[in-house]
Amino acid sequence: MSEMLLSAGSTADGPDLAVEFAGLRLKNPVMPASGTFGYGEEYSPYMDLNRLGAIVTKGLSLRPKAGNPTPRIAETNGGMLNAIGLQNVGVDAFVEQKLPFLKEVQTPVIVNFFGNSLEEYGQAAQRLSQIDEIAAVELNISCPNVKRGGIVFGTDPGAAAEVVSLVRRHFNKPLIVKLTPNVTDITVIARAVEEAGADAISCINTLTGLAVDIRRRRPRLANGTGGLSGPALRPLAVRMVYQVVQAVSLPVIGVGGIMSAEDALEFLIAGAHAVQVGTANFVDPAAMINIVDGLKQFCQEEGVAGISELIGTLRC
Amino acid sequence: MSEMLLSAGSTADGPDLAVEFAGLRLKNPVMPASGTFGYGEEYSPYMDLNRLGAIVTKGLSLRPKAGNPTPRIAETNGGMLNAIGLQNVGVDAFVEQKLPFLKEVQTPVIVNFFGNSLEEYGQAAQRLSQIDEIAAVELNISCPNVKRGGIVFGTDPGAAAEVVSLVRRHFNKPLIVKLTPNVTDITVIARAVEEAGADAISCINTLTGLAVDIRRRRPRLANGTGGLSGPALRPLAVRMVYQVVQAVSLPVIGVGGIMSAEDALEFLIAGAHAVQVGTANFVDPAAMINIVDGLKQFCQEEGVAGISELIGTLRC
Amino acid sequence: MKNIKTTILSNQEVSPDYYRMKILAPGISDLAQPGQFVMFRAQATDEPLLRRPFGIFQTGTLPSDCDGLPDKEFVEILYKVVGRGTAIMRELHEGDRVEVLGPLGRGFELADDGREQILVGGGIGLVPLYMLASELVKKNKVRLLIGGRSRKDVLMVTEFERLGVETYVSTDDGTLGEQGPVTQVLERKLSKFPDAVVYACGPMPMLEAVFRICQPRQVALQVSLEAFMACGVGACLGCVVKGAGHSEQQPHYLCTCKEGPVFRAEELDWELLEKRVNEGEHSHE
Amino acid sequence: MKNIKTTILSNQEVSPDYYRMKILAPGISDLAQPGQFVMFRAQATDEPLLRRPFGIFQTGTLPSDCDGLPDKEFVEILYKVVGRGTAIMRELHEGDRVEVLGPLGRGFELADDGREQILVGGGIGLVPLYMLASELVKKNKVRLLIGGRSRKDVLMVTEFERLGVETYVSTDDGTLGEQGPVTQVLERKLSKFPDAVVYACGPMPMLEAVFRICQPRQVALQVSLEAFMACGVGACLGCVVKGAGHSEQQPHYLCTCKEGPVFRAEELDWELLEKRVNEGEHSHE
Ligand SMILES: Cc1cc2nc3c(=O)[nH]c(=O)nc-3n(C[C@H](O)[C@H](O)[C@H](O)COP(=O)(O)OP(=O)(O)OC[C@H]3O[C@@H](n4cnc5c(N)ncnc54)[C@H](O)[C@@H]3O)c2cc1C
Ligand SMILES: Cc1cc2nc3c(=O)[nH]c(=O)nc-3n(C[C@H](O)[C@H](O)[C@H](O)COP(=O)(O)OP(=O)(O)OC[C@H]3O[C@@H](n4cnc5c(N)ncnc54)[C@H](O)[C@@H]3O)c2cc1C
Ligand SMILES: Cc1cc2nc3c(=O)[nH]c(=O)nc-3n(C[C@H](O)[C@H](O)[C@H](O)COP(=O)(O)O)c2cc1C
Ligand SMILES: Cc1cc2nc3c(=O)[nH]c(=O)nc-3n(C[C@H](O)[C@H](O)[C@H](O)COP(=O)(O)O)c2cc1C
Ligand code: FES
Ligand code: FES
Repeated sequence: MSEMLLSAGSTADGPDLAVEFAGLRLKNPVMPASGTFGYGEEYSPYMDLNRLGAIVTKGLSLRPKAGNPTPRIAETNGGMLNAIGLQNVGVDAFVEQKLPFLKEVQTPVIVNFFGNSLEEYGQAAQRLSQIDEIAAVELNISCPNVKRGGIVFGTDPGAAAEVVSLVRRHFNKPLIVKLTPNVTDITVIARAVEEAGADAISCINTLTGLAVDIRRRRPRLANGTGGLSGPALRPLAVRMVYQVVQAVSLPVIGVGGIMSAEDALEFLIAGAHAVQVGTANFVDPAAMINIVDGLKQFCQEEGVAGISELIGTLRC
Repeated sequence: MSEMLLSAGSTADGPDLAVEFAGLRLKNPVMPASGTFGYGEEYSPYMDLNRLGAIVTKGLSLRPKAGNPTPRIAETNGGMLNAIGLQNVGVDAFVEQKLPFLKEVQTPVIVNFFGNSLEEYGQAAQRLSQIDEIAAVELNISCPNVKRGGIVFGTDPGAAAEVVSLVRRHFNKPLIVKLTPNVTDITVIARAVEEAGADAISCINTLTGLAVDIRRRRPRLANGTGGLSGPALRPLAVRMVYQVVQAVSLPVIGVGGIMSAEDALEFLIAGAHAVQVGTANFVDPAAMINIVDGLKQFCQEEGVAGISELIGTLRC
Repeated sequence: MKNIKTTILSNQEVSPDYYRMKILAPGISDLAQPGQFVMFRAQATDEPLLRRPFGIFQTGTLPSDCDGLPDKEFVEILYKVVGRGTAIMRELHEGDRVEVLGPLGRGFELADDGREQILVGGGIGLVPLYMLASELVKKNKVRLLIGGRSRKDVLMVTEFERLGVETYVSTDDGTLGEQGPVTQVLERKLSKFPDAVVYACGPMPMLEAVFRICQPRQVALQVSLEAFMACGVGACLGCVVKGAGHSEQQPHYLCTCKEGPVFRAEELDWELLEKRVNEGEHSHE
Repeated sequence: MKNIKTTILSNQEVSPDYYRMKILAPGISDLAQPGQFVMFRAQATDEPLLRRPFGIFQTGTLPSDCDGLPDKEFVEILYKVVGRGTAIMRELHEGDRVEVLGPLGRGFELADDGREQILVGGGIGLVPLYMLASELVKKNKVRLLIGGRSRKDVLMVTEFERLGVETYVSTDDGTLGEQGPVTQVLERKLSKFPDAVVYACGPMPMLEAVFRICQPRQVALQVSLEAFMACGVGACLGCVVKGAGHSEQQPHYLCTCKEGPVFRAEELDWELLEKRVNEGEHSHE
């Protein structure tokens, strides 16, 4: 096939899946959602990590965190609840034990992180800013599981702005802020976070839910409530992504219930610049690779030269 | 079997499913969710309406309402989106055309209603207060589909209190207020509604979602967004019911994703006095009858004399 | 009208992607009228969540297997595999458990008063016309005009002919029968039989075209419509279609599941019907 | 370790509610170690959403059907129908498509250095012990103590005996073998063979009791645990169990899927393990 026949933006391999936003250039818009892909290594026997747009780590805190008692997960219709409690090895152990492996992969690494107080957020940001191999951070202000953690920051525009400003001061690479869906109006938080200096928004984290063991009359999770993820959540996530895209001028990463390329396309068409895949990794470790392939195929079928042509094309 | 052998509250038919709250005495805690059971008649060829705890009508407004353009429904994973737009015949036509049928049924009738303004809420309440055959009303302050309707009232504690006080003034039979899940903290609204004079709370209405037709790059619903219902929603609904039960002293009716007796029991154990079944009626018109039978069986298996012994037994 | 848990008697491919399924359905089978439908669900599946509507292709009775059981009254549906629900259906076998609600909706009014009877169908739209034809042929001469894009969209010709129906096939690409739209044949027939009554079922653009031909000629037309359905019984109001006289100010919606799926042409708002699939212009509420 | 879409070779009931399923699994079969498991999902189902973990019962090769295809390397699982996922599995047939990820986790360390080998299992807990036994019998005399509530909970006795394993059955109600808990037999055996090594798999209370017997005698014990799992590969941290030295202040969790499912007894916090199912004391976060 001659070069001349290719439409702009496409390559000899077919449609161009590359996306650019917030100073990041990704070979495709598909990445794992934090907490569903460990530190990358765990799934490496089953897939070529080089084929992902980015790798997003499990949420890190400055110091290691043990997480919640068990049971930590429960299946629900079209979804699952989790209350892992942000168990993680801490930033230092991440740098020593996990990062060397990730350095070998030709895919940008995005570190998701959180703190249990403003101070901790700031310290973690400072520490992370010293690590060259990190392409960007994703600030979790939305975890619904930790008593004095995420939820306070993520549901109040003032607190959200405060933590984002603080982290912004300590960190000058791309700063992605991940929002919680457990709010009346997500655009209020999105705007607060934009003004406070975020470079991009991830939307959404899990929705707080409760499942009951009816024989024991106890919650099915030791923690009581947990975060709902999975395809059950998708219509909510797509709605919120669309709202945020309309409300702010920041790029948005869509996340929530993506199982297939079709699902990913709902988010991209609604205006997301990239997507994260969470629960689907558990259902099928090949999910992200299938999505990348499916996006390419869709572009081909629809005759568009690059995935970026589809972003934000929803007509409401 | 001798009467002596029966434990308190049970009858010769086995465990007692009767529940009492907000001045209502229901033979069992199972009723349809508004908008999923028409005006009762529609499902009468398939079931004995006398076996239900109550019948809840499609949401009524003072004047008839035509509803939204089509498509109005779309299926999602473990759920469905609807944007019916509160199409209804209006209170007068209800009284003339629908009520005569309902009068023949030995089951209390609860009328769900809404207005597009404070004034309309008040007028509808006044008109409904004149209708003897109504056992109670359920005030919908939570419909996410109508521009100048529900959403404004249901997401703001002040507005919610205002509409409830107004309706309370016009209506002295049991007043149930139905809350929306599209809020940061449902207990704030619940408390506002309690103080304003509600007798009970229904929890929850649908969650706003968006589904995209990726080929046409259009929402799958003509209205754009719609309300998510069905089992996908259940963990959210159970969580909110539990929260509301803890926060107020009003009785709560649990609704959201109930498909089976086990699902209904999650709500009862979490503290609901009764449950409403919505989307499940579409999936199986026998759903509510199966739930009633299943509740009885569960009581038998667990050796409890009456369903009310199970209410609020969740240990968190 | 009944809601039953029952079993499949047979499920056979009739042409690529098209299947016929016989379902044991006493209490539904005997009540079914041409043009009515059932809501169907394979009992094992929670995904997809909702039941699926299918027109009743025919009803009948299979003799008992000499097993002392009564004869088997069945409902037969004919379906095309288009998505998740129908993909699951294709995998079902004799004896599998299913749930069926029906017969539902308003079927065709038989205008078999001696006028010419013309049926117009395309693709899967032939389904309700088969049962209609079996009724009409008892008293009338029945003509069926079958349209389709291509040879493979034309089904059941022999079955209709076996009923004694005179069939006229046309395809867009000329791979079967005459080349051109089915409406071209309809126009010819109506010129010949201006008093004919027309019954049509098929894709919306075909129904539209049929309407545009029948209306100026004042030909009585009944059409069978499709819509997304959740309940099938008039309870959810999800399946409505715009009725005659509909306007933004004075909206008038009809339930496809209960007031249809068969409508007399004059009950509908044809201007707006066509726009059905293109709606979504409306701003968010 | 592989993630494959493959087919079922056979799926047979072995006793009420217990089934054996052979799955074509080249690339998994040859790597599997005793005590490892697979994550399994029938490809057609979206409900239940998550894959289900099953211990590897045995691996092997079926000769090709003279169809010119290579021999069929398989993994066999043995499962009990307890809920939605396993209810769907029971309906599967030869040729049905499934997805399998494995072999996963850390299996048993073979302590086959001449010491007495004692296996303790109950119910479905016998599954991983079968593959373990097939390895151990190569070099050692192997004794299996099978416990169960009743006759129907005792499986596979002949299969183990065919391997050359000496089996001792005990049931709570005495309907098979000796009456009483399996630990009663274990105590007797350990008095006789104080240097034995013990491998156990079964319900938590049984493992607890086995631990309480082995610990004071300083008998080397390995146990295979179960936990709710989402990923099976150490990515979700959903399946953790409390490790030795765990405290509220210094929590120490181990992944059952990756650091287990087989643990040396001393790696675990037995005080807290027992409380696993009763957790939920914690306030909402
Ligand atoms: C009254 C009535 C009678 C029908 N009779 C027949 C029949 O006899 N034979 C037959 O094959 N089909 C018939 N249909 C259409 C049939 O219901 C749909 O094809 C089926 O529901 C698709 O299910 P699915 O899960 O395979 O597709 P999905 O995965 O749900 O969707 C696949 C495609 O089908 C479209 N679709 C889905 N549901 C409907 C629906 N209710 N109406 C129209 N389009 C839909 C979707 O927009 C999508 O493009 C009838 C529909 C109605 C309303
Ligand atoms: C490493 C490992 C190996 C296993 N090996 C086997 C085996 O060889 N044979 C076998 O039959 N089973 C085995 N199990 C248990 C098996 O995974 C569960 O029985 C199965 O997942 C239940 O699925 P379900 O959908 O039928 O049940 P569900 O409907 O999900 O639940 C039914 C009941 O099973 C319990 N359950 C569900 N999932 C699990 C789980 N992951 N662990 C423990 N209990 C659970 C639930 O609490 C509930 O009481 C193993 C589990 C693990 C973790
Ligand atoms: C087991 C599990 C652990 C998670 N841990 C984190 C985390 O550490 N940090 C975070 O920001 N989000 C976390 N999430 C949320 C996901 O990143 C994602 O936002 C959510 O699961 C919705 O996407 P999904 O439906 O594709 O799973 C976690 C989700 C799951 C299921
Ligand atoms: C088609 C449809 C129409 C509805 N109409 C109303 C309504 O008129 N008034 C109201 O308060 N809730 C309405 N609802 C919400 C339901 O009453 C219920 O709160 C919601 O569907 C969640 O319950 P479910 O998951 O059991 O369906 C409607 C829901 C559906 C699916
Ligand atoms: S499908 Fe529910 S009203 Fe027609
Ligand atoms: S199951 Fe996910 S970490 Fe073990």
